[in-house]
Amino acid sequence: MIQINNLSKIYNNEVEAIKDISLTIAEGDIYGIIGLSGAGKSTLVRCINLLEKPTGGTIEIDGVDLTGLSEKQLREKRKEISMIFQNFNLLNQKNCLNNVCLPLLIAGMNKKKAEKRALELLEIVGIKDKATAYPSQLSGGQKQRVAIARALATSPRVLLCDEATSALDPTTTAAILQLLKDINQKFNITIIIITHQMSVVESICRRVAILDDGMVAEKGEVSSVFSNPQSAAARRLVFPEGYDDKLITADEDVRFIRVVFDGDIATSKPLVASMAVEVNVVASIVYASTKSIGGKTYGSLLLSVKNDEKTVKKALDYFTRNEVSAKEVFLNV
Amino acid sequence: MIQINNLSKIYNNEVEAIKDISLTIAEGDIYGIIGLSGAGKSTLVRCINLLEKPTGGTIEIDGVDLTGLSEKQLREKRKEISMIFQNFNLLNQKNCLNNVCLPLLIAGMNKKKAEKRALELLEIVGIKDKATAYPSQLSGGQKQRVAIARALATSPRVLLCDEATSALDPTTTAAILQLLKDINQKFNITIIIITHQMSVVESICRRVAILDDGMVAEKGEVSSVFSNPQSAAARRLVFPEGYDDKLITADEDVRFIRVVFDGDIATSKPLVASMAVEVNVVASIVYASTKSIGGKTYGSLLLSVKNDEKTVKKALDYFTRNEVSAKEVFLNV
Amino acid sequence: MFSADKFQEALEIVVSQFPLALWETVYVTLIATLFATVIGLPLGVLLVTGKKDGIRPLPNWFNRFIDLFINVLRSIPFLIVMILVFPLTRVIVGTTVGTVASIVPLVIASFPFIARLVESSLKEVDPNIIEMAQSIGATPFQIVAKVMLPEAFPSLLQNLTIATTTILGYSAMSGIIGGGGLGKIAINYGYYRYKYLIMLLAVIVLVLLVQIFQSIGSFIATKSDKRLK
Amino acid sequence: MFSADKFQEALEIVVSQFPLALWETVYVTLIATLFATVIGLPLGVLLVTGKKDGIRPLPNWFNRFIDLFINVLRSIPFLIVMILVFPLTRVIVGTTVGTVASIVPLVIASFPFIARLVESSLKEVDPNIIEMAQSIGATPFQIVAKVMLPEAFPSLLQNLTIATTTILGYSAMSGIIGGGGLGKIAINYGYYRYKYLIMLLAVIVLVLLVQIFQSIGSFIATKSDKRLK
Amino acid sequence: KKKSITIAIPNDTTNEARALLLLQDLGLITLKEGASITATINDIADNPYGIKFNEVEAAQLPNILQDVDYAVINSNYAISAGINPVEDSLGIEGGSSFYANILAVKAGNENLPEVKALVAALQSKAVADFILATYGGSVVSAVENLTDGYDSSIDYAALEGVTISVACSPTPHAEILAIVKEILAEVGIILDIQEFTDYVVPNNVVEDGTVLANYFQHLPYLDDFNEQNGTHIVSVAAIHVEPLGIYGGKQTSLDAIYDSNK
Ligand SMILES: Nc1ncnc2c1ncn2[C@@H]1O[C@H](COP(=O)(O)OP(=O)(O)OP(=O)(O)O)[C@@H](O)[C@H]1O
Ligand SMILES: Nc1ncnc2c1ncn2[C@@H]1O[C@H](COP(=O)(O)OP(=O)(O)OP(=O)(O)O)[C@@H](O)[C@H]1O
Ligand SMILES: [Mg+2]
Ligand SMILES: [Mg+2]
Repeated sequence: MIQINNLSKIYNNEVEAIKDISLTIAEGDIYGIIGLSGAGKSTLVRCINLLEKPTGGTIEIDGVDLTGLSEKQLREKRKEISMIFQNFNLLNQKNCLNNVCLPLLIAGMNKKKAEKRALELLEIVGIKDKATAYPSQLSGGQKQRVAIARALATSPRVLLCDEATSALDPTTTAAILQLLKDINQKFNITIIIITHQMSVVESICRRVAILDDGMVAEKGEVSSVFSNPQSAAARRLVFPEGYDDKLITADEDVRFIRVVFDGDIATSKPLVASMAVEVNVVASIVYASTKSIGGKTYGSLLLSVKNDEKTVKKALDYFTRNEVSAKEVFLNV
Repeated sequence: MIQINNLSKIYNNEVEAIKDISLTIAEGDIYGIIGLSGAGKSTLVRCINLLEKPTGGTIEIDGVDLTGLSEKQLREKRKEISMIFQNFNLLNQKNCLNNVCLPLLIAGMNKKKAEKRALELLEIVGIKDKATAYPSQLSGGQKQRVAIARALATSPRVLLCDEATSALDPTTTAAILQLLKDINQKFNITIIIITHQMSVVESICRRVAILDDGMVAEKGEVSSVFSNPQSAAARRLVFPEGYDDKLITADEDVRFIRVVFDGDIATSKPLVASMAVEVNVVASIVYASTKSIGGKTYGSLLLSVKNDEKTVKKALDYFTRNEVSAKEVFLNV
Repeated sequence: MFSADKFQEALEIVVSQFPLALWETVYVTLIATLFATVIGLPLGVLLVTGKKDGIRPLPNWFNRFIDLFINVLRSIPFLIVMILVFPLTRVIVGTTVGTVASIVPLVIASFPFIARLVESSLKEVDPNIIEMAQSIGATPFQIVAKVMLPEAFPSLLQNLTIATTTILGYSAMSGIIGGGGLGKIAINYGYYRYKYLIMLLAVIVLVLLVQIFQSIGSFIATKSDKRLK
Repeated sequence: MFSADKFQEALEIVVSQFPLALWETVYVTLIATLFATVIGLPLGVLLVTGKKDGIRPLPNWFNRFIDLFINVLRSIPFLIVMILVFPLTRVIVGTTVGTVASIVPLVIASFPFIARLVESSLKEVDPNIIEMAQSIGATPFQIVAKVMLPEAFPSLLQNLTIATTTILGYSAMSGIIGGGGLGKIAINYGYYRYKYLIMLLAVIVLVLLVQIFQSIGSFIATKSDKRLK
Repeated sequence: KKKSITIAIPNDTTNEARALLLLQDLGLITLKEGASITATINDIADNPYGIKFNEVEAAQLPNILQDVDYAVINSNYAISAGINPVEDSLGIEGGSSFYANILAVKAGNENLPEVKALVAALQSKAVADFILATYGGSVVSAVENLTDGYDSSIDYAALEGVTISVACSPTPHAEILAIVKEILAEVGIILDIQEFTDYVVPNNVVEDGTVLANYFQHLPYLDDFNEQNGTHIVSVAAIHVEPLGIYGGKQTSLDAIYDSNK
């Protein structure tokens, strides 16, 4: 369990990057951190493994306060915490294989075993053929995958991902996310993901915190935060321009329902259409981001229906009957 | 107009990054280049301004073959071509303002004017307050925005963007894209955008080329490529795992229709639902990525309907009647 | 170890000779460093930019020539440089002896060294950043002036500090051709006359001087480095 | 300029003395560089890692002490270093005269220089990469050995090459205490005996030697630099 | 196998030759026919005792004395280092004025009044007394007719305020010139003493006119220098002799050499 208490960080006595943040991240959780550019996300995770010395507050991992540890204890602790950096931070003078080997060698594994494991990981992230290439010979996405492989190499207990898939195409992103999900399930490791791709949060995070100007604007279950964002910051992220004050005020005659698919429903089920036919609720899609993987649908829809208590209830009931989670969303502040 | 003829690039006599690529990019176009990580996208654009010397082929800009220019002529040409680099490439020893000033000073503008213009641009990308900060004091997204401001500073004729919004949150991304669209319209500049965010392509590109393993797998109007991807590579990108061989083969009893919203249709119009009610076609959403901006919907839906000539026709007719572009998509190769 | 009258003698020399010697050392070192930098910096730049994969490739024979030229000067012992440059010194300074004349061989002996240090610093500039500069149509000269030198500035300064103290060390030897300075005092008294107390005092002042140069150099280098947060 | 019998004489000396002198120069230079590196490298590492914001901060007085120590040695003219280290030379080599004995002052005079060059190289390592190493729990020693040194390798090599040729230059002066080598021949014949032809020949061989060292160093540095494509 | 004997000798032209000639006089080696003031160890014809030579800079010989069996050292360096040439040497050059240190000027300047004034002061009794008192026999005055410091044939009034520059070695030359400076100061002549630590530059600066005279070398060296460099410098007066002596380092007498071949 990671317990962050009243954390704050002020750079050069003037830039207050994060302010009094408290968060609890359960063991084995996949926790998303989102926020606008410059909101303090990177600073926050960099404080978690104490790469950035917080100006105030404490970070407890499994009950141990990191800020109180000796250098040596901190090092041991850090071996259990891997980090994928926003700018990769690969060693320029070492090839991919040796970059991935590094944390293994640091942890004391012998060279041969380390190389074997590194190769496995490179294979998993799909760049085994680049094992002997140097960072300067890699494409952006390839570099990022080396960084991912390196972070996973030591089978850490905690994984901090700072925009770990930002340089990847959707296909590779999906594969990496699946990989993270798998290792999260198999080894019960805690994953903290910074991202600005809402789809990433929706597809793999259980809980999410929304940072705004260095403070936590909102936090909670992804499904509830995303379906019913309370803060302006959250709404801005969850409905990037999908949420629009003009729209809302202009349309006082509609109400919104957010539907989240988590793979429990088959692609082939024509939900919106059937609802119209079956219960006579004609819903319009305000915002949609879904995809189907292996015949299951993931993602979310934001529907608007007539502003009428009965209609909303009918729609919600319909979704509940079909075992799809749906909630009314109140977009007006 | 940019005319790329039979371009190829082989690194170190062994890595064939791009192979015999020919493309025509019209003046004033916004051209998307997409492809999996390592497909050769960065190499391709780096060849366009000859940062990478192509192994073979020519690049003509407005009828002038760049590969045949003298050093000096090339420099003059390059002043009209700006590039936003995948890894920003900011000067570490200069603050944001001076980083943005650089191309202006290089182009011969006087210091004072350059600073004024740089400040304007920093304001446009939303980081005027960071003008005196150094790159090491910026967040990832802030760095990217400085790089964008720098590229726009000289009002180039051609803008090459290598994942220019990858480190940005959706809100900032949307703002930057809007900015690009505006300058494209106002100054008729040609923009080439590499991205792995399909939403970026959908929201701003007119034409798109899909690279696969160094070759052009498919190219054309965004709407047609996205609604009816012909190549396996294109399908993989357009329907990231939404396209799934198993799905297709398992469901031989469905056919697919791709609906593209380009803002012409109001959010409030309940298309899928209405179709069910009005023409009795119950469509299921296989893949959706839409958003509504200012009451208009943008994005695309992939619907599946019953495998039946009449149903498909009814659906297509319905969309046509509602002035929404829709096409049948054949996902099987 | 040192008797009272040795102290007396040393004190006299300190009072009578040190102030001038200190001043001579400082100005010889600084002027020599200045000129050596004026020659060595462009040469070091050429060494980097003229390479086959540099920003302004020069003919191969030219690169080899510069390389050889620098190595020739670097391989000639300083004593011999001093003698060999007499004609040049005479042309420039009008005489071959004295403190001012000693600047010429110092410059000749140290600019190749500075050129190498500059080369080493400039090689560290991120090639991606240079590429960026090329992409905005900067001329090789602009790339050097507006990108490479500013980016390498902290490292250049660090290396110039190293060079300054090395030149200060060399300047001590210029006593041979009548140059003055603390080094000369240290050598004349310590090396030729075994008056170790005076030598020690001269060395202490030299150390202080180096310490000052080094501190200023490191301070500015660190302050000016914007990569550290 | 050079008459026939001068050629004759020069030829004789070349044949009789150059092979040994060349060998002496090479081994004195290489051994001195080796030892100076063995001392200077760790010292240079300490200079970087021990800083307040380094990876293993050391007490401030200790940093100042090392800094002073290096500056002291760097400020003392080589001639004086030679004398001052006599007692040390005697302890290590058993004598203070001869080629082997000349290695000791060379090492003493050059390790501080190498320490500074190492410092300069290591400062160029991207702080983000060092941070990455800290994040995986590497000890300061591991960070140095597995991250900083490998990342700075090309630059270190480049600077060590500079140091080697500087040491080679210094070694010429070791003729003063009976050291051998080409530098001694150049000085003895050229400087003391005006046999400029012999001096010239000795210098040519020295140049070739520097050229070889420099080429090997630069070649490996460039080859090993994986940042260039 | 017995250890061979090492002798350290100066590495500069004349001192090295003088040292070898001294060793020849002591019967330790034989030089090649015709070996003169430019002899080097390459000119040794016969080395019956298998002596090894270390060529070291003259000034460093006292420092390294304890590391070699013997060293041949110039008296001025020996004195500075606290070695007494008269008492400590195991063998010393004769007082031959052959090696007398001279005042030299560029040919054609011999009769300038400045030069004459300088010569008169250097050959004064005051200087001779200073040499005797200060160096106690290890530096010997080579002047036969001592003057009172002034030359009656020149017009000192015309020289008032004139600066005379002399290039010299630090010891004993500069110290001796300090006395001369006082003498000349009496009549208003300023002596500019320029110290050099090497043996080439002082001749060059006289040749090119930078300084008027120099005082650091002996005649054989000057002759050789003129011949090798095509310069035209002439001696105007012999002032003092610094005999070269051989001193024991690890050894206390020369017997160790003679014994080594038994
Ligand atoms: N300097 C180089 N030397 C050798 N191979 C290289 C070099 N640069 C790129 N490559 C290889 O060329 C291929 C294409 O690289 P490129 O950077 O163009 O990919 P990309 O499409 O931009 O990928 P990404 O989306 O990951 O940035 C990759 O396989 C890469 O490893
Ligand atoms: N070393 C530093 N010195 C001063 N200010 C800094 C420093 N590092 C970060 N900041 C500032 O702190 C704020 C938060 O930065 P941080 O990197 O945490 O943002 P972020 O949420 O990760 O943004 P992004 O999504 O753009 O990466 C920014 O305004 C940034 O400019
Ligand atoms: Mg960040
Ligand atoms: Mg790329």
